[in-house]
Amino acid sequence: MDLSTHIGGGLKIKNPVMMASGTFGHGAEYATLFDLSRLGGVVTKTITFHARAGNLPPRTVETPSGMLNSIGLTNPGIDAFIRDKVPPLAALNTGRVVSIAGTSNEEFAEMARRFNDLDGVDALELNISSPNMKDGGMLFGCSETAAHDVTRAVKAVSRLPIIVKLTPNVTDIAAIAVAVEEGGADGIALINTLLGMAVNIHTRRPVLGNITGGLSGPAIKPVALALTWKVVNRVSVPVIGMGGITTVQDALEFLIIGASAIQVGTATFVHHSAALEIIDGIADYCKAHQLANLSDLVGSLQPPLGR
Amino acid sequence: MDLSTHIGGGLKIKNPVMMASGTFGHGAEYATLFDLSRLGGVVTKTITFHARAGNLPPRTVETPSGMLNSIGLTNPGIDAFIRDKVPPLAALNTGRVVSIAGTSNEEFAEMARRFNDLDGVDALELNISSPNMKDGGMLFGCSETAAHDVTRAVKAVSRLPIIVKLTPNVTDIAAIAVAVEEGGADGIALINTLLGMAVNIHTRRPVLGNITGGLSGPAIKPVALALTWKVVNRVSVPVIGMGGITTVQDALEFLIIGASAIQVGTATFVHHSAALEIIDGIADYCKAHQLANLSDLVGSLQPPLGR
Amino acid sequence: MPEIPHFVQEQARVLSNQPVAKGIYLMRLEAPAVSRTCQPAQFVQILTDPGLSPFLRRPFSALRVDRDAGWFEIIYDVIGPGTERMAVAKIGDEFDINGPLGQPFVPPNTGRLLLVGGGVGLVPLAFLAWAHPERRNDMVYLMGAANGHRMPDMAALLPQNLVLHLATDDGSVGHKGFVTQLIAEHVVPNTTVITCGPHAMMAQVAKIAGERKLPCFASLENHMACGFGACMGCVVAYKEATTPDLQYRRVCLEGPMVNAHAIVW
Amino acid sequence: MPEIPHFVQEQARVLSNQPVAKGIYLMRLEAPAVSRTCQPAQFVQILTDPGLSPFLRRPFSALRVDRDAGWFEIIYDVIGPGTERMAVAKIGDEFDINGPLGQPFVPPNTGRLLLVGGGVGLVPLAFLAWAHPERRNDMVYLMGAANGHRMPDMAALLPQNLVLHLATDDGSVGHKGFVTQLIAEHVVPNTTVITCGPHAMMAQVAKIAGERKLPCFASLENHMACGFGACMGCVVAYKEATTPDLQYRRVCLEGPMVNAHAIVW
Ligand SMILES: Cc1cc2nc3c(=O)[nH]c(=O)nc-3n(C[C@H](O)[C@H](O)[C@H](O)COP(=O)(O)OP(=O)(O)OC[C@H]3O[C@@H](n4cnc5c(N)ncnc54)[C@H](O)[C@@H]3O)c2cc1C
Ligand SMILES: Cc1cc2nc3c(=O)[nH]c(=O)nc-3n(C[C@H](O)[C@H](O)[C@H](O)COP(=O)(O)OP(=O)(O)OC[C@H]3O[C@@H](n4cnc5c(N)ncnc54)[C@H](O)[C@@H]3O)c2cc1C
Ligand SMILES: Cc1cc2nc3c(=O)[nH]c(=O)nc-3n(C[C@H](O)[C@H](O)[C@H](O)COP(=O)(O)O)c2cc1C
Ligand SMILES: Cc1cc2nc3c(=O)[nH]c(=O)nc-3n(C[C@H](O)[C@H](O)[C@H](O)COP(=O)(O)O)c2cc1C
Ligand code: FES
Ligand code: FES
Repeated sequence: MDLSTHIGGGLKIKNPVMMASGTFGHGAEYATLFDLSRLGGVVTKTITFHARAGNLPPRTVETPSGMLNSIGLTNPGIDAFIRDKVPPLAALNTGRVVSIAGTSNEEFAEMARRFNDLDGVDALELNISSPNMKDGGMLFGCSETAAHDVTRAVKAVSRLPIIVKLTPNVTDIAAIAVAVEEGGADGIALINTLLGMAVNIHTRRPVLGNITGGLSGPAIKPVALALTWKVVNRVSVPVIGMGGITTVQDALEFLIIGASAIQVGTATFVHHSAALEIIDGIADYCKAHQLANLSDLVGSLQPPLGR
Repeated sequence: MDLSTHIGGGLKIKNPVMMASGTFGHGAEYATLFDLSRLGGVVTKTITFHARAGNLPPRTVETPSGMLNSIGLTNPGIDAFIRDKVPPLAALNTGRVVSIAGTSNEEFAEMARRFNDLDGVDALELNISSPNMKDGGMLFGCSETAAHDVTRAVKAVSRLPIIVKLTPNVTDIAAIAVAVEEGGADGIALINTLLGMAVNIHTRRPVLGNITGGLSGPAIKPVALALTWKVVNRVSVPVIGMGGITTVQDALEFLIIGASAIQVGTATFVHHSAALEIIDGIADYCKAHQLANLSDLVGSLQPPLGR
Repeated sequence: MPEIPHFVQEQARVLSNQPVAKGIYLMRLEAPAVSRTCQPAQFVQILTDPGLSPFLRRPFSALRVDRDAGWFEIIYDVIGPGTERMAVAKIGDEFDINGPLGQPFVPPNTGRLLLVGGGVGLVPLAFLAWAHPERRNDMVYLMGAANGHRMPDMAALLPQNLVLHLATDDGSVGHKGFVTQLIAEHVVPNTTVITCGPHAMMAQVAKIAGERKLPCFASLENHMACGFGACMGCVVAYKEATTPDLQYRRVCLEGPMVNAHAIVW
Repeated sequence: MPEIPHFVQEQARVLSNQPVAKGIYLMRLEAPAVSRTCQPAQFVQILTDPGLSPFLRRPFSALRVDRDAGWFEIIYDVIGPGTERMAVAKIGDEFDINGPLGQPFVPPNTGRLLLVGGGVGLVPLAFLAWAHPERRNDMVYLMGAANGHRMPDMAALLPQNLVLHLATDDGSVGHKGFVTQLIAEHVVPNTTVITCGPHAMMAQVAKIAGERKLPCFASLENHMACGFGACMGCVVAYKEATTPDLQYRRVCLEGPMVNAHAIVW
């Protein structure tokens, strides 16, 4: 059985299961936890040009079947990242995707350019969807023009496959997807977190230091699935689906509707090897349903009965 | 202790807890279940001009801490509604709000006009946010201009307080809220359901006959709270918050951030008297915190510690 | 339109809970208020966990009630998170339940009653048999299951002296084949067919009954969010409707036992 | 930056679970792998329900381990859905756990060790006492609780012959007032203060220690989503940081026992 899949720009990964940005550190530090070479890929925590402290704590709170986070892109900046984090990442035998976020088209492009001469990075994921970044972040992902232009600016300078990660907090995510595809994106990833909030009724204060945060986990899976469905129907580049994927059932739903790969985020916090169980489960499913290639599964959705 | 609250256009209800549209039938038929006069108000299932069959079943499916529905505004049409449902509704001793949805500004206005000469309806809720209506529905709620214009059209003809119910499936809900306020809305209700989907991995078909549906229940509460927070910060008319409210804690969160009232929807399916427990709980909380009036609670949010 | 049945919310205590076949359990719940009024074809909704997962209540038909002792029984198939939680319940554990819901079903006064059950669909039919001793001589109970392991000891679940015929797909117990194959030989003039089981089985039963012009009633198990008519979710399509809003009708309110010839299968 | 500790996921079996004070429980869990390596100040993460509610694991400090028998103990305050589920666990029930997490804490080799615990904050301090018999003569354990009902029988939880002073807010047991008021009289030259308890109490302890120029370590209980350094959620602010990304550091990874003078309280 061949579980390999294309995620854009000619990048083929060994199976469709990747670790989502911001939920698995920089990847390599978890090599003691399990065999990272079993993964389809790893997306590193989003880096910015300059080092960032991130948001005021508290930064996480549990919600029904999910959680809010307002981490705020804590990261050491691109220089320290390239110096300290890329070498161990490069040593991994899996798809190595670096997530970047800039505050302008130029900064995005400049960051992308730095990876042109580096070995060991297979693709870039443009985070134009972080609800926790005040300057830039989600702003790029909320407008077709801005999303298109930043993609084009990066594509103009980068030699790597470019995956653009979209925010669900928009009226028409398919239109944004089409815009980034027109901007030259090699692949599209979605969804980043939904904007959310929680209040402590005893202190009558927001639970999060940042007031609002991003909702992730099983609670958002139905939303992620609907938006992924909207996007796969409108673009022809590979789509990486995510949002609440916790079990193999969840992953299969995304693949069946047409996602070429999936990312596991919050689920890792609860079951650190959730991704591995999902890989095994996909293999079992394909075997049971006599699907020789992952591509036989991807996009195999039938219409509802009676339609 | 005075739990009464204003929800727009001079309409005062006895407490801030209302039953959400589409989750409590036409209200009056549940008079045997509990004492409906204890409620702040009841919003009836959205009606359309013509009778509608609604969507192909299956129409509901459970999701983590929530559910998807694709009912599709099954209703007998405005004539039958006024003939059969308004008289028992009018007999109720609670805030009686009728939810209407049209397919054009004119149809919305025409429907609103029909209620001018009827006794026993205290306000109209304009449903410009249903994800399950192909013609109209959410479309009005997705554009500032459309939302503004439909509100204005209804306000021009109606003598009743007009509450406009918004969809969360937009980029900038506060801008839509401002637009409907400028259109003359007396109050704003939010959120309607989030677009969602589920797939049966055994049949590889959508679970819902309508493919997508609306996500409701505790899963969406953090999103509803963040969007309500965005809206209360931008408009001065009363805001009715909803989305996943299940416990008194949930209701208090919405009131604390500034909602003048709340609606209970999906929670009723699981605990039919959830609204009553919430009313009691709000009273207990106000007592324990020595708040004489509900208005002392509404909007009492403090900034996060350290800010 | 039928009225909302008068139902109650009650803390029900588990009096017993044990397997009656492979993956199929019988649970007796102490719940005086529900037991007092529950009629054949009605159902209860069980909150299988006090937290949010599973989120919705799970509906189960009543099998048998003891109004004086204040208990009723259900039989359930363990197929997902809700029924898995139920299966591990111990004597004395409590569940929050709603009931009775749906319309009671009263069988016709005369003629044969041919009860056709499949799997846990046996439940509402068994209640009918318990509740109508005066009609028992006219009842013929046909019961199907996948195999012997999935076939409960029916004698323990049904009143004595009921005519009973079994069928299993693999022939390990009773007739080999589908229970629907037994229908023909048990039809007499003036027979009413009443069925509950998997959707495909009931559709087949309705078809056979239709061909023979026999009245037929089926107990549907559509997905239910509320169970009391509030959400419009559990609908089934009717063949004839005077107005569009009557095209789909609520199974929880008008059913779950419906005229099998009136609906679209 | 510290390395991710090598932790395991294990099915832990409840060996005992009973109250030791009002709303406070002691649970012993059979979990050979975790027990083998768990050190003072480390913690475990318990999945309190196999479903989705509660969703995240709940972190608890280890109280005591028996490496040979393969068990460890925790003490927990029942304050919400997760700990409520734990409180009803019966002997033989199983929980999915991760551990040990966090950095082990090794106390200084010389000088007095002044352990200041509040409520269930007693746990990591007690483990320190159990794990370092060679230092026990230098330990003074100050323990605070709201009142006598909330004060466990400390003799049963601590090694014998440990110098112990109690305080309760209402004076029902021991000193009347805050446990922090006892610190002054127990400070000798070369004292290290080690504390765990409510945030406000630890902040006060750190302040007192600072005024007296005593080294001070505090075991923090920030909200944790992952517990193993992956989410960046559980951070505490440090007073000094060479680069912005070091301004906030992960309690689950660098702590939970941190230098109380280095952080912003
Ligand atoms: C009126 C009625 C009477 C029923 N009587 C019985 C009975 O006597 N014995 C019995 O074993 N089963 C009965 N069922 C079916 C039973 O409700 C489901 O098997 C049960 O809800 C499964 O829950 P789960 O969490 O274990 O499985 P899940 O994994 O949640 O679901 C498995 C299957 O059950 C269906 N289901 C889940 N939740 C609901 C719901 N809220 N409403 C309807 N269907 C649902 C799903 O569509 C799915 O096909 C009845 C259903 C209805 C509507
Ligand atoms: C390193 C560490 C060690 C701890 N050791 C102990 C101990 O020995 N004994 C003890 O009783 N408690 C300990 N706690 C606190 C314990 O984890 C919480 O009391 C528990 O998670 C509450 O869960 P709940 O579902 O019962 O309550 P909830 O209602 O979920 O929460 C009640 C309170 O607990 C906090 N809390 C909830 N979930 C988490 C989480 N995932 N991480 C951190 N805090 C959370 C919440 O912020 C809230 O203030 C420790 C916490 C940490 C971080
Ligand atoms: C704690 C946390 C931190 C995150 N940080 C990032 C990030 O730095 N960059 C990014 O693109 N997405 C980030 N995300 C979003 C996830 O990658 C993912 O898009 C989202 O959480 C939905 O998937 P999930 O429900 O599986 O977690 C973060 C999510 C969480 C929970
Ligand atoms: C089954 C169902 C039917 C609904 N029908 C309507 C409707 O007719 N009109 C409307 O404005 N909202 C409708 N809603 C949306 C609710 O009124 C509410 O906005 C939403 O469900 C979020 O609140 P909740 O999480 O408390 O249910 C419906 C929701 C559900 C679950
Ligand atoms: S289940 Fe809600 S109407 Fe039938
Ligand atoms: S809890 Fe995730 S980094 Fe500490």
